Amino acid sequence: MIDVAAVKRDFPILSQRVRANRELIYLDSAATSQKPESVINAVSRFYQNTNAAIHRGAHALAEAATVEFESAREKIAHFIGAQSHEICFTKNATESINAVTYMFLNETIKAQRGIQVENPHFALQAGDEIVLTQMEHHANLVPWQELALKTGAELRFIPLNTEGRLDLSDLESIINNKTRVVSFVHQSNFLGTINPVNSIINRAKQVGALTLLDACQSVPHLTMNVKSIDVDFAVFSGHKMLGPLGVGVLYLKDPNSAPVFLTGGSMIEKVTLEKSTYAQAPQRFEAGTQAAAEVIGLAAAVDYLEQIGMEVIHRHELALTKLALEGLMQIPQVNIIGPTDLQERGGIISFTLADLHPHDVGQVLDEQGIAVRVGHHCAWPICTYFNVPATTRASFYLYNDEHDVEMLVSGVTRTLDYFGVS
Amino acid sequence: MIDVAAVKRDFPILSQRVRANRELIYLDSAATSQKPESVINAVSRFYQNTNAAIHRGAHALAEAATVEFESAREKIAHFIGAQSHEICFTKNATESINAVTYMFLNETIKAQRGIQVENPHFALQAGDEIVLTQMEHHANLVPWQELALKTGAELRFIPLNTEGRLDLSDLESIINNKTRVVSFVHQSNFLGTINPVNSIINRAKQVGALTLLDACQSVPHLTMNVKSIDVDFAVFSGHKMLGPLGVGVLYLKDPNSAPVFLTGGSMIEKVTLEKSTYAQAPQRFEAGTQAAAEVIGLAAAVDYLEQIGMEVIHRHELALTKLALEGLMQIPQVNIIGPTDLQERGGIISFTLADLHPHDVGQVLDEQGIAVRVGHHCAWPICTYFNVPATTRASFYLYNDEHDVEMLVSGVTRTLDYFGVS
Amino acid sequence: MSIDNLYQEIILEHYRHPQGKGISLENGVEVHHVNPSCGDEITLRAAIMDEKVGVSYDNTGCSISQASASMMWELVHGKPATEVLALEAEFLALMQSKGQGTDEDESLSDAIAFVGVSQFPARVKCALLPWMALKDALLQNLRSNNE
Amino acid sequence: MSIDNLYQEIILEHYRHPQGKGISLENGVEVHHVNPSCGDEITLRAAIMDEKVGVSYDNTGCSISQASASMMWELVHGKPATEVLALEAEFLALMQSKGQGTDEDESLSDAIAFVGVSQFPARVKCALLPWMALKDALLQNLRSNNE
Ligand SMILES: Cc1ncc(COP(=O)(O)O)c(C=O)c1O
Ligand SMILES: Cc1ncc(COP(=O)(O)O)c(C=O)c1O
Repeated sequence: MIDVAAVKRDFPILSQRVRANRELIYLDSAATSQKPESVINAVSRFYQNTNAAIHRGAHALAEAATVEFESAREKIAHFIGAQSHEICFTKNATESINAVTYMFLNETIKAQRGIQVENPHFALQAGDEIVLTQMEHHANLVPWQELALKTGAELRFIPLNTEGRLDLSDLESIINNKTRVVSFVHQSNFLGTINPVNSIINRAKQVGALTLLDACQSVPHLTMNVKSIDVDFAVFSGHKMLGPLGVGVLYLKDPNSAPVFLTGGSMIEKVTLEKSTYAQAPQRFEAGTQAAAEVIGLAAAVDYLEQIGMEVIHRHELALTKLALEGLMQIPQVNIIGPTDLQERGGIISFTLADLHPHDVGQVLDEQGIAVRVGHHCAWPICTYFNVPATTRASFYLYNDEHDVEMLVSGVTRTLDYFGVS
Repeated sequence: MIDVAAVKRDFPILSQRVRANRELIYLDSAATSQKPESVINAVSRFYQNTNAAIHRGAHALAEAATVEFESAREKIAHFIGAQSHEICFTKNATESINAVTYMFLNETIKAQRGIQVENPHFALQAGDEIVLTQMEHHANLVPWQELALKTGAELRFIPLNTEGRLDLSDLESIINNKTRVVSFVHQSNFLGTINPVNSIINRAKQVGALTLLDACQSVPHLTMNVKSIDVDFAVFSGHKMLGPLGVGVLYLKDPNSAPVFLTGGSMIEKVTLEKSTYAQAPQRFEAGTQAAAEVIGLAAAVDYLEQIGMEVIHRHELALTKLALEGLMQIPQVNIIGPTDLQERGGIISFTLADLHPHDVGQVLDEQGIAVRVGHHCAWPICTYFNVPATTRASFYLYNDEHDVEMLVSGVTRTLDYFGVS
Repeated sequence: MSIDNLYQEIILEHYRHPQGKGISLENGVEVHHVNPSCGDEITLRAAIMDEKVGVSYDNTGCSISQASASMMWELVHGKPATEVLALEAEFLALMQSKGQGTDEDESLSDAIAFVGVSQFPARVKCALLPWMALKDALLQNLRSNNE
Repeated sequence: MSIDNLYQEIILEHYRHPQGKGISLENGVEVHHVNPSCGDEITLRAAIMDEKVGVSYDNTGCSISQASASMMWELVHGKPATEVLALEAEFLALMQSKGQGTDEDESLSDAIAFVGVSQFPARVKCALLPWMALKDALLQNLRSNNE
């Protein structure tokens, strides 16, 4: 059980009033989460006491900053069951995915030019296949489209069904001997669906394909262990799990055999004008001055989450989701896009309301202090599949409670009234 | 004139005591600058009052966050004489440079595969030349080495002379009709040299080459206007100019004709499973959730700098540099690596001390509370040229004063004593 | 800044009963514009015949973008091209006025109601979408006439 | 945590008068290790003859890395390979002890002086550089002997 009242007090923004002095009901955590005081303070304190360039100086501040940064790395790695050197920091999950697609591009080009490659697994050939799903966030779709275009590899998709789940019936043919990499989302940020990670990864392993898990909506909300799912890459963003903006994570199962992506200072071993050699992981993937304050803030966020417990958080969100689904489904004009039961889903609910445009729905909810997200939620192909221009999306986190859900449900009814829809 | 005592009070970290209760003398601003309270507070306040996903929501917080973010962009753009849509945010200058090198790579590959390119200027051919200088930071060297390797283009270098300046005598042959891009540093982070930007850019224009200016050590320290130097790209990092970590800038003269680099959410126009089209600048270059708090913090840093005035800051640093050069050069065991006069230089001084290793020099200075940087300063080829394994580097900023310089000079003498060198 | 400023009666009226919707024009330049953040789309065809502008459009989107297209159509269809471009500039100024209106905004007749939208930064793009499409189509018309 | 803990007399002594410096060994595996953050470098050649380790090295770098190489040479040259690997493990443990030392550190004889370095995280890598090079070279020796 979460003492939500106590939790809310830890988040300064949640006591704010918005629009015409409304209580803020924040139901947009799938876009970005709010930050507890402890995270905000961890960032400020770093600048007030420790700020210096890490891994680069022998002076006292640089030493202290490096130690803080590396213990933050250890804590964050541990949170997903990884070892320190297996995670590297990026600016967001989008960069993490691009890093992997560019690793493939770089090795492919080197192989084509007859340059020695670091790892032949990453060198693609025309006709090789990349498997995604039909429910990917643009971050896990567009970079692969670019890669396919530049390498001649082909994209294949595990399709959706009308319930908003993956249809695995053709999995054996979609993931086949031509498949080189399978990249898919753990929990959909649009539908709330939690995908069957093991079935997909097992099939990928059968054909020797590398796997990437987009864990943006799972690491913040449930217990996740990269070792037990045995994935090759996993990505997530700090800002969706109570951490600061500007820090993402890329987990690599075998970091020292992965090609480099961004190059420059701090990731090198030795440099001459003509040629450079590169450091071991994780430095190998961290070119330039790192966002140390943000990484340290993210470690404070992990502390906060662990103190409450990821199991507890997941159960709490499911309870709210149950309540919200029940409430919304009693309104005849509501159409839920995504699973309507609690099996394998998390606390994200997308819906349409009569033929009102979600932008208008969101506006009237906002007038009542209720912050939801409207649009295609960076997963346009899902809209296309369900033939809706956009949806309204509510998403829950540890600081939401039953009252927030009730406000949402009554807010939706009031929206129908506002536009005179009956 | 800067009232340094007042300035120091604005920077919480500078009142700290380090090691055996020593006053902190921070002379490592070329690595990263310290942050005034106003910047630290701008970041915290964003999380306390406004935090939400920008450009993505219709709710009150998202609206406010977007407005704050875009006015921060406007202020930062204006600071370098650019228009808003001509700058995009990255995580650091290193990413900014990689963005440009990957734009070249992407267009080169597309051209090779017969795919329509966005801008043929970016498509390289084997034998095309890329011109850098011998004094580049690894961030402006290694990405170009990678690009050359993958495209068959060749690197050429404007050489150093023993004074630590560029030798332009062969400029006409180094930058020639085969040159496609010229990328160089404005102020060297190792030597303190300020390079003749106009001569180099003019020559590049004569041959139709694109130009990139690494302004990491100039934007924080002097008045710089991208329009008057008429450069195609400029890069710098927020953390070196009083701003937060985790935000860099890429200026593009002609942003809408530049190919994309990172792809994903928020940078698209329309997405289907098979194909996507991309938004106009600056969104086009800002994939994924942006570091809004850091960008807003950087705008607060610009406010702070503008309030004092960039001319004033530059003159202040030169006065300190004069004092430091005079003081250090009176110690016979000191060997300055870089210009020893004040012509075309900034407040960065590298030196060696007898045959003591800089790591040892830095350690003894640190014991006295003096934070300097030791090593190759991410510009290893300069060490190679001057045949030193590393140097000790002191760098000044608006919060340093004569007392700091005196401490440095006496600290160096004490270091000689400690190791019994006479 | 109540949403009643946003959803003024005349806007909701146009939203419920859009004018000129449906691609009826046979010739002209066709453009397709999208608001990537919310997915609003408009296909617009415009031609200039005897100096007069002919417009037809089809669209999906929120009440604001639909009402804006409808009022725009009423306002510009059959007007001289120069006048239409001036109206477009005026409407843009209105949308940037942050609720203040402009000196010349009477020329926009009913579309003045959109002054309320200009107080909601996230919705300004919705209102501008049809106008941006129109401007694009007109400029393409003028360019091809000059060739 | 005064730097006098770091620069103990015996360390400065080895720095001023390094033992075994210069590549004298004719055969063996040669490795080159670098500390990228400060530019310290060591070239080390090691061979195993009659179960005994032969080492020679050349290096540039700070007092800590030079003294460490010198003391390492004194400690391991001519010792059985298994003992040398155990010493390497012991030295690594000492460097990770944050100034606490370890239970078995007498085996390191003079090199115990490096316990002071373990309080300065930024210098730990300097002290470890020669040992990492040695370990690398020895493991390569052992691997090629097994082939
Ligand atoms: C001249 C120069 N270029 C590039 C960089 C790289 O900046 P960053 O580490 O912030 O990416 C630096 C600073 O380290 C620099 O001084
Ligand atoms: C499932 C999923 N993948 C990827 C992303 C991209 O994350 P970011 O914008 O932090 O890079 C998001 C969030 O927007 C997401 O929900």
